[in-house]
Amino acid sequence: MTVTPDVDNKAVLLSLENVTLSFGGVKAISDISFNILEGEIRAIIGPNGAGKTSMLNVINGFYHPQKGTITWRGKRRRRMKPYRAAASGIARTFQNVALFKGMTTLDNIMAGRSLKMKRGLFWQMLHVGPAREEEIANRRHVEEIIDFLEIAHIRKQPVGRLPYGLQKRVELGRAMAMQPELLLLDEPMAGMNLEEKEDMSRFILDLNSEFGTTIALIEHDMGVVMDLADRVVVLDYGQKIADGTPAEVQSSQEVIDAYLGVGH
Amino acid sequence: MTESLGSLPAYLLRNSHEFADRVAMRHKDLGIWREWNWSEVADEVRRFSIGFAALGLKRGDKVAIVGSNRPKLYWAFPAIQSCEAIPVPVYADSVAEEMQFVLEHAGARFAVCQDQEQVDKLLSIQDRLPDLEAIVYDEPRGMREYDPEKVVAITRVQELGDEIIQRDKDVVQRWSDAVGELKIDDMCVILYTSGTTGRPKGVMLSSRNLIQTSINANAFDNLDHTEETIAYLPLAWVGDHVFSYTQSLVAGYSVCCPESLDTVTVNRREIAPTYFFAPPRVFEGLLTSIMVNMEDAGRVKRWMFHHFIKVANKSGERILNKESVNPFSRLHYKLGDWFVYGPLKNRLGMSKVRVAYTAGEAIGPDIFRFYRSLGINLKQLYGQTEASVYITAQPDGQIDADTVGTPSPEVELRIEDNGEVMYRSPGVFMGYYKNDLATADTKTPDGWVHTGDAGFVDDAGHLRIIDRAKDVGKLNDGGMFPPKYIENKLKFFPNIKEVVAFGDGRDYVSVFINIDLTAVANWAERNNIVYASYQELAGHPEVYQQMEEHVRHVNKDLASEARVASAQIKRFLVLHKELDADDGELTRTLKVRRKFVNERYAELIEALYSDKTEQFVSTEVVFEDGKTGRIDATVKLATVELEPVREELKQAS
Amino acid sequence: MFYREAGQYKTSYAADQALLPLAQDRYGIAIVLFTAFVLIPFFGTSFFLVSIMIPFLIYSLAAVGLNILTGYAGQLSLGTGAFMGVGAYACYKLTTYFPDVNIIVHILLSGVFSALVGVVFGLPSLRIKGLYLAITTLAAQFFLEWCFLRIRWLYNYNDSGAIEVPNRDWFGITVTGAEASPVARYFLILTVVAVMTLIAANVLRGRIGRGWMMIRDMDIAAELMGIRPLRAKLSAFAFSSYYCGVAGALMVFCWLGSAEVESFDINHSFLILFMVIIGGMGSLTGCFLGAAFIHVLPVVMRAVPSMLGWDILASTVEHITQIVIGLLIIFFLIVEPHGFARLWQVAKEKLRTWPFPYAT
Amino acid sequence: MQLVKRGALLASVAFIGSLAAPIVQAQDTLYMPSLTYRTGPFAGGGTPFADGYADYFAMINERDGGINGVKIVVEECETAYNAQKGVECYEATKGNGALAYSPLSTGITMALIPKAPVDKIPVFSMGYGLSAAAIGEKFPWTFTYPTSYWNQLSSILKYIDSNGGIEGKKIGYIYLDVGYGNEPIPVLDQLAEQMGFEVAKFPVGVKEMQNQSSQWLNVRKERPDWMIMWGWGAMNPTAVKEAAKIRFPMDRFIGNWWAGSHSDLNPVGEAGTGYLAANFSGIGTQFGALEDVIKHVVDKGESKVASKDTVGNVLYNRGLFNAVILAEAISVAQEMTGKKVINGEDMRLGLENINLTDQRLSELGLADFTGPIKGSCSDHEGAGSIFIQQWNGSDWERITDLIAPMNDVVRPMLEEAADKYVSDKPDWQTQACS
Amino acid sequence: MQELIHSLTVAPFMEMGQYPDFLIQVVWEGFVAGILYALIALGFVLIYKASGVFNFAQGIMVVFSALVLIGLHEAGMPAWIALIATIGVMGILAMGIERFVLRKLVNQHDAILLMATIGLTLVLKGAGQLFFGGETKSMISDELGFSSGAYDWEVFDGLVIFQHIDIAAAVIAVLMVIALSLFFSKTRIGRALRAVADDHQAALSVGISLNQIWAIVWFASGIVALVTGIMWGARSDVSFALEIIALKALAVLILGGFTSIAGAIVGGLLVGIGEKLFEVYWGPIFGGGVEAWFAYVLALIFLLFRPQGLFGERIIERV
Repeated sequence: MTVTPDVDNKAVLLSLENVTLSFGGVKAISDISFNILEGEIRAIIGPNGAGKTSMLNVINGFYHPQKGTITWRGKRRRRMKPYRAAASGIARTFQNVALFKGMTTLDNIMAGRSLKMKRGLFWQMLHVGPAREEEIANRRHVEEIIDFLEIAHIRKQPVGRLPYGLQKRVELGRAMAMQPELLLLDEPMAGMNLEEKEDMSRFILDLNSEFGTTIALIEHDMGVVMDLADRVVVLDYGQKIADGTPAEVQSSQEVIDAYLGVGH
Repeated sequence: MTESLGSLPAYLLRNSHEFADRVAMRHKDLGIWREWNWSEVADEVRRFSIGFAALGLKRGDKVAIVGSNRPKLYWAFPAIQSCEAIPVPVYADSVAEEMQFVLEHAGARFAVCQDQEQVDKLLSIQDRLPDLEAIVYDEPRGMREYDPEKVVAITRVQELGDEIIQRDKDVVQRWSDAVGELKIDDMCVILYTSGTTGRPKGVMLSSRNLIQTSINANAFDNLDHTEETIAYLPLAWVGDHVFSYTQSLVAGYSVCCPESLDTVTVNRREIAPTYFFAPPRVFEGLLTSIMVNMEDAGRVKRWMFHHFIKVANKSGERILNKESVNPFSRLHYKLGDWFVYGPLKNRLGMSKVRVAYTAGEAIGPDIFRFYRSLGINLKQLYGQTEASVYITAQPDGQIDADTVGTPSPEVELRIEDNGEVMYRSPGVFMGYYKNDLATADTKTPDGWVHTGDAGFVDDAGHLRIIDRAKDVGKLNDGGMFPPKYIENKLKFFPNIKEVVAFGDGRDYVSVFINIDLTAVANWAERNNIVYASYQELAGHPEVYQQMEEHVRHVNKDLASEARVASAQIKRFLVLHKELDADDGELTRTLKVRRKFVNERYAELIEALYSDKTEQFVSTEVVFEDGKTGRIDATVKLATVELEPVREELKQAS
Repeated sequence: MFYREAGQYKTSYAADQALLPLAQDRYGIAIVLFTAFVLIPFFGTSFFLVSIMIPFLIYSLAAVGLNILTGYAGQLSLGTGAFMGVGAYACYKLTTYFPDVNIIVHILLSGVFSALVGVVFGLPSLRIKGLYLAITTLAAQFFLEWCFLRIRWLYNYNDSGAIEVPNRDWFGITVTGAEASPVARYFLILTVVAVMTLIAANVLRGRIGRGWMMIRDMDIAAELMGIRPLRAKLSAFAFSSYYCGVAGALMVFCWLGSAEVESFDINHSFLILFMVIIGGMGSLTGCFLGAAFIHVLPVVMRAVPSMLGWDILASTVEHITQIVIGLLIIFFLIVEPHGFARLWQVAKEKLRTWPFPYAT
Repeated sequence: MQLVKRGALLASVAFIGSLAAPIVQAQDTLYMPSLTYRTGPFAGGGTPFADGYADYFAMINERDGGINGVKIVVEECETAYNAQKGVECYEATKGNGALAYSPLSTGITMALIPKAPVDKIPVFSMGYGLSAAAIGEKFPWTFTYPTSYWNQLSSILKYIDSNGGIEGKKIGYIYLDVGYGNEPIPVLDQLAEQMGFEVAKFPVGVKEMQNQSSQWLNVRKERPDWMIMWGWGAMNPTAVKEAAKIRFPMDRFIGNWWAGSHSDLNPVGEAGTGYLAANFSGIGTQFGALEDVIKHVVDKGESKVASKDTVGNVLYNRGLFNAVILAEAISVAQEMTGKKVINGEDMRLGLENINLTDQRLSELGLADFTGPIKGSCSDHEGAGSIFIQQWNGSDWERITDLIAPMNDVVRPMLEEAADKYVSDKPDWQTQACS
Repeated sequence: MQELIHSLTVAPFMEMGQYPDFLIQVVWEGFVAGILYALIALGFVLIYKASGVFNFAQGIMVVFSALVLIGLHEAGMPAWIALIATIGVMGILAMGIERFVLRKLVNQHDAILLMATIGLTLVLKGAGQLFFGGETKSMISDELGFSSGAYDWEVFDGLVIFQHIDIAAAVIAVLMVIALSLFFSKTRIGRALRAVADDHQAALSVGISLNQIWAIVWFASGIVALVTGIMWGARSDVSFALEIIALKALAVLILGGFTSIAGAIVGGLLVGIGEKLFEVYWGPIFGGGVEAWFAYVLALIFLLFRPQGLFGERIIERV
């Protein structure tokens, strides 16, 4: 495996070593190691059923691997509940939009601020003083995200009625609201048209460059991956078959066979 | 006449004392309306200005302003003007090449941009703009990677100003003094006209032009510091400059900037402006969407809507004009106001509108009356960049859809022999920037300006614009033939899509009519009229009958005006095919190519000036797949009896 | 139509996030409050106060409680009746131990006990969802009913097995027990309900309420946003049970005057659930609309035959009422499964967009 | 949508109407609300009782033109044996000039007892409700003629004692596990000590009324010599059936007077032969008053009874007896106050001074129907006697004479209980009796 | 304290050993009650499997069907004709429910469907009382040919009594389950029903509409309700109090899983026998009446350890 030049001067944010995950005998991920560097955009690609989503689920604590270690910011991570992962700075979006359907765009993104809000029941009940200040401060932050994602016009609309592309954008906004160190994006551009894809790519790049957020994303559109990603890891049937810069991965015979060759 | 101050920044300073706590500007930003009162605005501008000076801005420099309606961009005007430099607003939607021309022509040393998009545009052409030294921007998003020497945030400029003020307390006083010493006759802005042909021309306006015009306009409509208006039209357009900047400064009213162009409607509803301007297409679009929406409403509601709109049609305008209306109608209207007009105005965000203007092109009389009948005081004005907007405007209570009103205060008007409208006023521009030739063409040495429009003043003293002066022709009897005027009148009927009028050098006027397929097909369906093709529908006797009624209607209109009475339509035909850009009959922007039509349908035109009742014609057409074919048709020609012209009118002409 | 929003703009987040951002809504609430606090006590007959307004308000409060749990936090509960019972018995014990403490303090404190019990029975909610959870709340219902009966200490070993409410004063006015005047009781209840509804609205629009709704809408995503499911669900159980407990205490102390186990039986749980569903899950307004409908309809139905002079057996009327309510519930579920609140919301939306059919 | 709106409109119109036009009673009538339960799990008992109650008043109106010429208006309100609905009914009817309430439910009675002195309307809980209410000093507004649960229980125990002795025996007590069933337990415990017998208790939850196999398994385990039942509604037939199943001797199984009606034993039929029950109102139609009811009301189709057979059965007659006492109280009150149209306070006076002697009972056409009842300021139960009846497989037969209660033992207990009830209610209204 | 532990852990078992005949009697009683719980639960399962509706009205359907039967008999119909007529009524009811309720509530949230069946409960309750009166009625078991005698078994120096009707109940329940299993595995409609539980589309391919299937399962569970009503009514009369007992079937469902017929039966027996043992041997320690909640608390504890029920499948959550 070639080592990309970045590795030397960027700190490792997350590394997985020999991670294996199985469901009742079926191996979803077998013995995979790779790392994510601070500030990079890391893509995870592979054909359907390659274990990409399981990988994200392992990273944010939704699944617990049977074997292997996960090191997050230099510390080995024990079994971790998803909410703890969230608190430690990992956010994500979902393949099938998992928004809070009963809430508005604004509330959905506000929901992403949950961890940043601390005021207790007493102040919440009165909704004055600290609780309100906190609410307003977070609202301001959320408004900046709304501005960033250019969704001001749907601010007060219930998300259930929004077109798919906008829902994905709201979901990204919700994850952004957590101000994560690592943002996991599960097929952020699935089902989008070209224009929406371009917008989304722009947001991802801006997010990465403006806020320095590290991003790990799963994406099918190879063109998008090649444009966005700093480094790419390729999975197939739960195993890692390539890891490196987009160019390197693209030229790997194994990848061409397993992934591009299959065609889909 | 109020004694005017010497400059726009001086008005700002006055407002900061006189209306210190009144809101000067609102901007919906990050979900809420941020407000600045006049003293805050003055402070912002002062810091901006002092900082700008520190960047090297000096007397006579030109500064481009690129972007949409943002408070900071509005503040850039007085900030620049108080340095005796000249702001040059540029249309934000122009492509880089267009911008390049303006910036190059103006020789801008600085540019104030809204965001990354505009900055990028300028940076892409910076090698061709040797004069451009630095770019100042408003929104910091995505700007961190740029060269901080060349690309500076407005906030940074203001900080610079702050630092200077910190170091040197007197600088504030000096700045105020400098503002006080600005000369009223100095140029204060260059507005580039978006010329339809040729290069844009930079209209130089002096402080006096703008201030005097603003004072007059405010007085004309009794606008004072309590007004609210929403700024959503391009900054570089003279209208916005006057409505949202100079008039606001002079009167002290507040200007509200919407969150984005997508949210103008919603933002307008939130603000409910009292003073509102929109071009006719905006009103047209709103009306269409009202009608479309109402089609989806329940039966009862729809019935109610149409019923009350009828009521409004009958008495709404008269009530608005404070004419006498019988109490029953008044009550009926009141009811309508409760059920329909009030809520409708509320939805449109026009509940509080005291004065609304439309201008720029002719507005359909039905559309115009619709809004007025709802109780919205919509008026027309006629203006130009060269006049600092106002040439004529309709005074309250003297409204007619066909006129553009009486001359604005201090405006003198005269009609040339060829029908061209000329004017002279305090708002008349200083000249075109670096284009004396054009200045001389437009402005006479004694201060009269050619509008390029033909028109006439009717009995009531109201100006009517009929066409571009160069397009107006003459009938053989010497009568005036304004083709656009006639065409527009017909085009306001919803079932007429396009009209081509003939008459220059002929005995009488005749027209080609293109029916509007959607509208007519709809009508046909409702009336069980069967047709197989456009051609068949166009030739249907009942369609002809309808068109004849329209023509008669227009003739009646024309007959009532001495100057155009002779231009009544005598013969017409309904074209068997739609005029089509693919066939070269229309431009790509869907304007009729007269010349081409004249040649292509020469047979038909000749037939119109003969006794024939029908004429065979065969035309080559291009189908959608690119193939060509021919359409053969025998087109019926109809003759319309002319309306009698009243004797006194004849004599008058 | 009545909503003329033009010109209502917000210059601060506080104003934008206000409970009633629209001026017309504020006027509306003011009128409602004026009616409730001034007109009704002034003009209402004793029958109207005692048989309609007092139960209506108490049921509304209980419905608010259940709605917090079911409508906002998505945890279906059939144990409302029992949680109300916990409040009632707790209040009774408190006021017999501390007869000199203001009764309102007891009423408010009694909810705390109910909240604690709610938390205990909410524990399974971490692992159990939906209908399964509903059945575990049924366990709470039956177990608590049994406790109310078996633990004689709860009703001070009264031979009757019933709570008998003593007369208690509040600032010199008797507000509980038989001697309390309807108006006094009405005011006490109205005040408690109004304040608690306001508090509920505040909590629901804040961090905690949002956490509940997140769990309701998409529990996995909520957890990945840092919401701890157990804490969120238990807090919902606690908060909801608190409301039910206070409602139960009010019910016994300010309305019935005495209560046995059967006052808190499963039918009560269903009654409140009906109110929430008919009123609209996830809407505070709905709680009041639902309570009004479910409570007032039978009262009206009972009154109708005698008003029309029909000689129908009271039992027949009762049975027909039952059938009608059953049918209406089905009918409403079919026509508008989201309840009155949605109807109101749609109507309001219509009024806001009037004359247009929808917003543009 | 359209329908919903219209429905809502109708409902609101009706509702406003109901508020605006409360049922106004004519001035010259006596208003007698009747809280009934013709629905719910206890409807089987509630229905005949309500019929007897209504029919007697109807008969008085029909035959005598009312009481001393003033007609009685009976208005029913359905409670479904539910305390909450009972209170609603009370609130809805009390404003119409109600003279007395007989809710036929211990739960509702409990709720009404504190309200009675406030609204000045007496509560007449005939042989049910709060036993301690027998103490007139402490409960001026509540009456439990002809006897209270406690006294009744003592009569039953006396019967057991006289049939083979009670000392050293084991008495099973199976009861409906609500206020009603729990009420006599203190006396049972006390008397067990005094009379030297052992008690085994078998509670039956309201929800378990029809699923008593566990209780009866426990009965089988405990092997009591006698069983006493404080049951109501659907509990009764189920209990008798279960007893038959475990072969418990029926003639050792005694129900209280709410567990010994035709509706209880008809479903059991033959299997219940020998089952005993307490009663204080005559069985059958062979009384003059009942004959009048049949003649003036039932035969004219004015009665709500499902069939004529119901007339004369245990609960019908008890409902009728309830009406008899109230009617008597009205006439006493009329006599004492000299008013024809009386109010609640007068009614209280009438109830307190009631004196149904054998002679008076005969006048009323109720000779041998029940024992004499005499009330006083301090005695609100009359300490009346009961008799025991036995099921013969298809009908009830009275098998004993009147059995007087052990008033000497019970009265002090009642007083103690009354004191306790009042003790934590500082402003409770009492009366002094000389 | 020690005494308490003793009475909780030792004494009951000693008692069981002491009187084994009584223990057998208790288990038998529990078994019969359990069969009836199982039958009610079976009705729930049938409907839940096919339409995903949690039918709260199952309990009232038991009462209602029994009342109809008795009512028709009282109205003069011979017992067997009344039985057939009652089946007809249940059929009409099933079709009515499908046509006017279920069809309109397709794809609604669980809670909404649940509420609709609670609404249905009110309607049936009101209608039942309106037409047949609220009083307790005895089942026409003699007329239907059930013997009311008992079979005595003398064993362990004691006596165990088996009521004929209880034996009949057990036999009929077994026959019923066998019949249902045959119906599901051998008939076309039955297979369609099974298919619909797995996949709605698959069912359509069998050529039976979803609506028909719903009507059929409601009808089937109506018949199950009728059988339950007859058996229970014969044991302890028919009245509306029965409805609350039927709620226990919910606990049974938790134990057995919502979709498993076998689970319903095993769960029913578990609850029936368990609660009898608990009530008889442990109940007195708590003052009796523990039966009222035993089933639910058992279910609750059970849920904590095996949320999917005895026969349900493990749920793997996916993101």
